Amino acid sequence: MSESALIQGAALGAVRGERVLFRDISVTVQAGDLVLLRGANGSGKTTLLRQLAGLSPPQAGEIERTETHHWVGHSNGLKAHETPRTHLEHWARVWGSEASIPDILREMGLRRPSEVPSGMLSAGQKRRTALARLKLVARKLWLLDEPFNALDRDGQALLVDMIAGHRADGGAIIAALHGTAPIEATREVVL
Amino acid sequence: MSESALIQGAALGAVRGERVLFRDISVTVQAGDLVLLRGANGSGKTTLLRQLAGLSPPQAGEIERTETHHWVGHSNGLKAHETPRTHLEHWARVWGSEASIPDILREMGLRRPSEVPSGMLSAGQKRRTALARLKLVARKLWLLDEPFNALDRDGQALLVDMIAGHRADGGAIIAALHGTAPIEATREVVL
Amino acid sequence: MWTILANPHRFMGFSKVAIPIVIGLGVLLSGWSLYQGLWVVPPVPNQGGDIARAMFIHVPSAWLCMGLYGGLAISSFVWFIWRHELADVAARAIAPIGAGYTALCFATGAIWGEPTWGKAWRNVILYDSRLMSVLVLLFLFIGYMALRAALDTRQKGARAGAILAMVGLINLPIIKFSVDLWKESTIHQPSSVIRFGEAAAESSGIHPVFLVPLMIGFLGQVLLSSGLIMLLMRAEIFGQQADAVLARRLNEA
Amino acid sequence: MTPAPLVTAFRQALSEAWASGAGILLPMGFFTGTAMLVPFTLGDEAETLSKIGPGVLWLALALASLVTLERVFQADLQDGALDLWAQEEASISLIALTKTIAHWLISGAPLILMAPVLGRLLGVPFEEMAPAMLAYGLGGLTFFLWGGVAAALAAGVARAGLLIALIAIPFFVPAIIFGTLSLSEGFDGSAILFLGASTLFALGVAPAAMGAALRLAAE
Amino acid sequence: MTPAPLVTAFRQALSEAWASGAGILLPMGFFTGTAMLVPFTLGDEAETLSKIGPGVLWLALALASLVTLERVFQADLQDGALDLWAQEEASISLIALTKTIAHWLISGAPLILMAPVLGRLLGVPFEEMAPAMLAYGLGGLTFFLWGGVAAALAAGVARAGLLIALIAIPFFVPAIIFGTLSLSEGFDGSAILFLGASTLFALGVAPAAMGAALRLAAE
Ligand code: HEM
Ligand SMILES: Nc1ncnc2c1ncn2[C@@H]1O[C@H](COP(=O)(O)OP(=O)(O)OP(=O)(O)O)[C@@H](O)[C@H]1O
Ligand SMILES: Nc1ncnc2c1ncn2[C@@H]1O[C@H](COP(=O)(O)OP(=O)(O)OP(=O)(O)O)[C@@H](O)[C@H]1O
Ligand SMILES: [Mg+2]
Ligand SMILES: [Mg+2]
Repeated sequence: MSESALIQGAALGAVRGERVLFRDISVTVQAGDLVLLRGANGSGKTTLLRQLAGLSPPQAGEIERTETHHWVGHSNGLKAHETPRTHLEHWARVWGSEASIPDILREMGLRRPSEVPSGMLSAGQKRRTALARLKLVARKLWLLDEPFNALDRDGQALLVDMIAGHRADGGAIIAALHGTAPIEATREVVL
Repeated sequence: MSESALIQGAALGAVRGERVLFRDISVTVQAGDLVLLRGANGSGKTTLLRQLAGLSPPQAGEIERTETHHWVGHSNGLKAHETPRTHLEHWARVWGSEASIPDILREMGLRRPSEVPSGMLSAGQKRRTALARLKLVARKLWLLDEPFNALDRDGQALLVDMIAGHRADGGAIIAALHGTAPIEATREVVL
Repeated sequence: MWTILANPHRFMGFSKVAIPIVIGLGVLLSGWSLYQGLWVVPPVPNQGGDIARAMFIHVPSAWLCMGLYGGLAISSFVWFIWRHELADVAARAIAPIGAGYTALCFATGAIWGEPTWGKAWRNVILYDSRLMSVLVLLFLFIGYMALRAALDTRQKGARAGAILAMVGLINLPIIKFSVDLWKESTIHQPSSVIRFGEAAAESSGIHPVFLVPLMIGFLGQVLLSSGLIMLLMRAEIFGQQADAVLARRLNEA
Repeated sequence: MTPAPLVTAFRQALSEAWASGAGILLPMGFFTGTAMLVPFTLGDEAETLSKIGPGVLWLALALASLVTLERVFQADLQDGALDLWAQEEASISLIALTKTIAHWLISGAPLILMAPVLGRLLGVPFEEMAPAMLAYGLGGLTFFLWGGVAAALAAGVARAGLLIALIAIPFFVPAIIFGTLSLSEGFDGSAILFLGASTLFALGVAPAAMGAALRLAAE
Repeated sequence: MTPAPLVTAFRQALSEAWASGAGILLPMGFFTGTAMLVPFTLGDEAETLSKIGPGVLWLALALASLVTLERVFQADLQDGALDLWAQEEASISLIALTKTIAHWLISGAPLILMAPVLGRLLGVPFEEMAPAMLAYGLGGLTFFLWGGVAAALAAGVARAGLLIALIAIPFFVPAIIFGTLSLSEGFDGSAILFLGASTLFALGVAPAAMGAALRLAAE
């Protein structure tokens, strides 16, 4: 495995039902990379991302990880009774984060709904809460599945900044994305 | 109520918790209109749309409807055990639709996953299935909440065509949307 | 032997030949023992007379249903560790057969109990430790099948089923123990055949007149059930192959 | 209003109930299982079994209605299907009613078939069987209707299992009383009539309540 | 591995259980409700009440474990929380264990406090109360552990109520037997020890099974 690679997937493959979703896909990510997973609906971006995250074992190929990563999938991982604040406090405790939750909430534009149970939050507010987890602890690798979904203009600008900043700090991102990327990517993996 | 208006909301308002989400919003839609609901995350687009759909009573103002409408909200309305085919067949029966399900599935690019239970579908395939309901029966008014979410390029082009076609046939659409609209709107309502 | 059969194709080849033989032999032997049991041997003394002829179905099925759960758990284990597809196919095939024999054991026993255990039997039927352990066994089988039926993909069904079967197996002793503790006094037969070997002299031992056809019948049932299991396995494998072909056509189209 | 929506809702609910696990085998196993657990809880009181046997089946029936209906409306709310129904002219009350009946057919009615066997195991005298089957049928339907109301009321709540039970239990009481009586009285007693009456009452009142609760949940 | 994740998971589960339904009042109401139902199912057999009373509480406890846990893991799967847990170093088995214990504390343990009252209600002799409370405690925990395994196995299934019950029933048997026996034997009997042993066994085995099942569900 090449030095400095944060994660390396070689000749990955996935089968669903009797159908081969993708085969022989290789992904290598160095510090500062932004790798975009492209492909039509149902082409297997989420599946690949979950393999890279270690959520489902690849049906073919090898994955080598050097770092723990952050995960923001299609579903935000909020429990119905959690508010944005309690959700962040929860994971801050799990990850032993020192970060100031109020600051993060402000930065993510969640100050106002910070006490609203996630069941009543708007789609974009839920998404912002999930993305706010990225700020709790510094992890080199981010795995994001259509992170811009449901975000408004400010939200998208915010996320673009977060991504740029993360790359500048020597972090890397693998993201599944549709449409025109609002940010320059290092490489695209097409499924 | 002005002639030819498909739906008319006057001086609508909504309160959530202690907070006034929006007040004094008026929406009138004629045949051929595409009205976009704009606003930041949590500004109340979904809330307004649900009021117009009659799902929740407006806390202020009046709504007059002349037509039944189609609804595609944030959640797709698929049951876990349904496949795209059974879902469409189900609503076709409810609405007494004559349309050919196989054709619709093909047009929506759902031929291949047509037999996959929705629990295993990809995000975009679920969205496409929900949008496919619009083709079952002709209804003048469509209410769509961020319809482009999770769609790939083809999917978005497909939806743009559907919307254009619907307007050409004298239909109208009210849609909540973020970012740059891929299609020219008649009017924008900003919350 | 297993390593040879491990490969599905070899299994298909083997079973194609084996099934008719095994089933035929099984039917023959169990048929003979039934004939012996129902017409030839004298009525069992102090066991309800003629009704006790139920023994020739009851006892073999009783032994078999225990053995079959073992088989289910073992093949689940093999699949879980070595991901041996055939083992999963086997587990899947064993479940219904095992459930069937468990039900058969219970049914024949119940019929047998009616006259033998007398009027009180109605309340007794659920008040006997051994009867209860059979019921519990039945539930382990049914639960396994229900779980597999509920999960959407074969892979998931296989793994979930395997976990359940293994957890069930390690619980079995405790369940059995608790049930025995619950009613240390069972009105049911002590297992006299098991004892038969060393305690042949004892009067409680079953007389060879019954024992021989009983054992032959047991052997026959073993053959019969294994034949049926292989049959189901073949059906399963065929089904999977058919799915594969169909799907390939779909994808090419 | 055309019956089409109801028929279709009924079909969907049937396939839903069926899909989520092994169809009719499941409730049958459930009832047998509950019946099987009872003797253990009695210790040495063998002779009491036949006395309480029928009553235990009533409890099993009540449980079945609760565990079955818990998720039905909650799922409709979460996956957005409720929004779709709420916008039909077809009254949501009737939809809810058809769904409830469908789920009763799959998860409650099997007890009618099981009654003879289970009754035998639990030592219910044979002559009581026919009235018992009728009683379990009517009673079960009543349970499911009230259970449905409770489930609809709790649809918005995150994990409503116990809550539903709590709401529903008081409504179960009449059905249980009349049901138990009609088992002992048989057909010639009046209890079976009262049971039928309580079922009709539930049929009349529950749908409206479910509808209202669901509209509320959809808001 | 630091204990932080477990402690936090425990807190979260507690607040989850608490939030979704009136906290501890709910289970208390539930147990009281079930206890109330029993006399009705007995018709005129009033004198048998004290015999079956404790047993019925066992069934109520079993049911509570099932309806509570059904949603827990299914919700984790649907809202994506399971994905997050599955990527922690903290073993998912231990997480599942902590969650189960937390839910038992809220939905099962209250029966320990209720036992004296309900026991009185159901005519359980007073001197049996102390062992009863211990037994309901241990037995309830065992139910929740095995119920958790069943719920985890069925987490992917849409509406799994009955399925979970069916899977769990055989595993409930030992706890029910030992529990009932220890009620009659009191402290001097060996049953209470066996009950404790079976609880320990469940504590040892169930978490691994839950973990494996949840990993499977997350895939
Ligand atoms: C529902 C009712 C019954 C069930 C579930 C049942 C279950 C079993 C089981 C599990 C065994 C094998 C145990 C062993 O061999 O150690 C067995 C064996 C046997 N059962 Fe039953 N039984 C039932 C009723 C009866 C009745 C009513 C009789 C006769 C009075 C009977 C007579 C026997 C005999 C003679 C054996 C063979 C014992 C031996 O030699 O091992 N069973 N039964
Ligand atoms: N049991 C199954 N049988 C057949 N196909 C299946 C099965 N389970 C999943 N699939 C298919 O696997 C694919 C999953 O793809 P995935 O969710 O990774 O797509 P994606 O690239 O993330 O799409 P999207 O852009 O819509 O999110 C889908 O096409 C789905 O139809
Ligand atoms: N109980 C409550 N207390 C306070 N605020 C609430 C409560 N319930 C809902 N809200 C707020 O109401 C708003 C609902 O907005 P809505 O979902 O309509 O937003 P939206 O415009 O659709 O946003 P998005 O673009 O993210 O979908 C959110 O800001 C939410 O925080
Ligand atoms: Mg995806
Ligand atoms: Mg919205």
